[in-house]
Amino acid sequence: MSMIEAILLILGGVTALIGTIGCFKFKDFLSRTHAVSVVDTFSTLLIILSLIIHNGFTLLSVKLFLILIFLYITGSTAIHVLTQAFLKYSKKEIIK
Amino acid sequence: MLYVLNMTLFLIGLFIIVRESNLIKKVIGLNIFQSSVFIFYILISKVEGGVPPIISADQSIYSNPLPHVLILTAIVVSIATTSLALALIIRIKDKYGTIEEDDIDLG
Amino acid sequence: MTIALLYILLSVLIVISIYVIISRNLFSVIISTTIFSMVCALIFLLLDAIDVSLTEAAVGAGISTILFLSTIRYVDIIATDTKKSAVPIVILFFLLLISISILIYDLPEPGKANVVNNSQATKYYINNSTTEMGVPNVVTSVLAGYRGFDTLGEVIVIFIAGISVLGILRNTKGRT
Amino acid sequence: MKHHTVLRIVTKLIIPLILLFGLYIQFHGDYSAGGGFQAGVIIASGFILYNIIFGLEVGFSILSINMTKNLMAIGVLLYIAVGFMGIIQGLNFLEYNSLLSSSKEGQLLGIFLVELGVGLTVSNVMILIFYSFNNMGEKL
Repeated sequence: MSMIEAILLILGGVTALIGTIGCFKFKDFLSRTHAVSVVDTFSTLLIILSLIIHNGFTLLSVKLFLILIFLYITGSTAIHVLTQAFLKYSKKEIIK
Repeated sequence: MLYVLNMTLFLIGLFIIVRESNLIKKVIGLNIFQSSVFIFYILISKVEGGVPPIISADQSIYSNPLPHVLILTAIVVSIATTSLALALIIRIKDKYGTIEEDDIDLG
Repeated sequence: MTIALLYILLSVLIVISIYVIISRNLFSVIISTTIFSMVCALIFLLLDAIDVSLTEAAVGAGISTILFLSTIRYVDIIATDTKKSAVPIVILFFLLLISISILIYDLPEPGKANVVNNSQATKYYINNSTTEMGVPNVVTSVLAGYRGFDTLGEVIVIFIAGISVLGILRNTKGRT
Repeated sequence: MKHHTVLRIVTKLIIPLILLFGLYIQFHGDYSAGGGFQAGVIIASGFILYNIIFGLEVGFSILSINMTKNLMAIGVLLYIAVGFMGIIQGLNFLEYNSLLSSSKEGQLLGIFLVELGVGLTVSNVMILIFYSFNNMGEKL
């Protein structure tokens, strides 16, 4: 394992940890989702980039790249839907 | 020691089944109970230094595939039985108006 | 390293199941069950069972959550507290845990259980799967080939469960 | 969910990917992780996502309740039929050697057909259970 891969992997782990701490620290729902979504996007990019460099230019790297695209599409959509649901139902108190 | 943690999980599942009166939580307790049994099977199938049981030319030690097959089918059967239990819960709610075991009036 | 990770993950499972005992809100109980299934999938992956891990991730986190959430549309979302006392059950279970722990010391350490792998059937499956069937994945060849009769029974169980759900819910109004 | 534009577009985008991944798991199960059980569950989750987003009426026009009932029975029957092919040719139940001229290819074809039957049954049972939970009463 080369130096670059290790640095990328550690950076990815640290950013994911920061996002999780933010999810627990913030008081407001919207700032919590903001912390999680922004940091999540960056940490997945770093971790998968490190794995792609580790594997070189093979079929496995292409699969990892497809996983990255899929995670970007579904993750951002999930956060969007959560926020929409919060804006719609926050006054009605659906979950007590 | 791993087995002791696993058995703690087993007993927590049994505890939920025995004590809770809400039927949905009982079903979730049953799921936890089943999961602990699955983990026990997979734990004893691990072989040190082994790889997943897909035959390749440059490997000679593989983990034991037989428990994997048994648990693979057991997981899918467990979701089928869980859905049957949930259907029965909806029927009980329809008939008695509650899903708390203590409040069901059979009379 | 793997063993240390397994300890952490099993402790996470125990914490989640204690949360299931404490919480009264069925919605959060169901979401924590989803997390439980994902951690289970991670444990299976660490223990070399990749097929089982894939199944648990698809079934436990996908279909199971949808079915539970479909069910709590029809029932109250808050569970009432039980009147049963927990003390005798907890004492009984502690005794049971101690006795099981004593018995467990006879089992081999995880990973060193050559006892299981030495069985004749497993050896036969691993040695002959590629030459007899041309299938490198031993789990598939055992599932559909060597133990095909077993799998037939499992498929029929799933089929009957589907029919039974249909039969039960056909006469139900489903009042919310 | 008529007004969720983002959700509808993303669903249209990823449902083909989910179904493609399910088919990959089904037909590549001989060489990597996978098989009929997993593929059935993944394909069923794709259909369930479609039904949640676009409504059950639109879902019924693609895969009706009667169709799921028939398909799940066809899966079990396919499995049993492969088993009886052995008996017809004088061998044991579920012995795949006789399906083709060479024994190894016969085994491969047998495993392929059996996994196909398992996948059909599991996916349609899961879809049928989802339909039953959300559409009760006389319509079933």
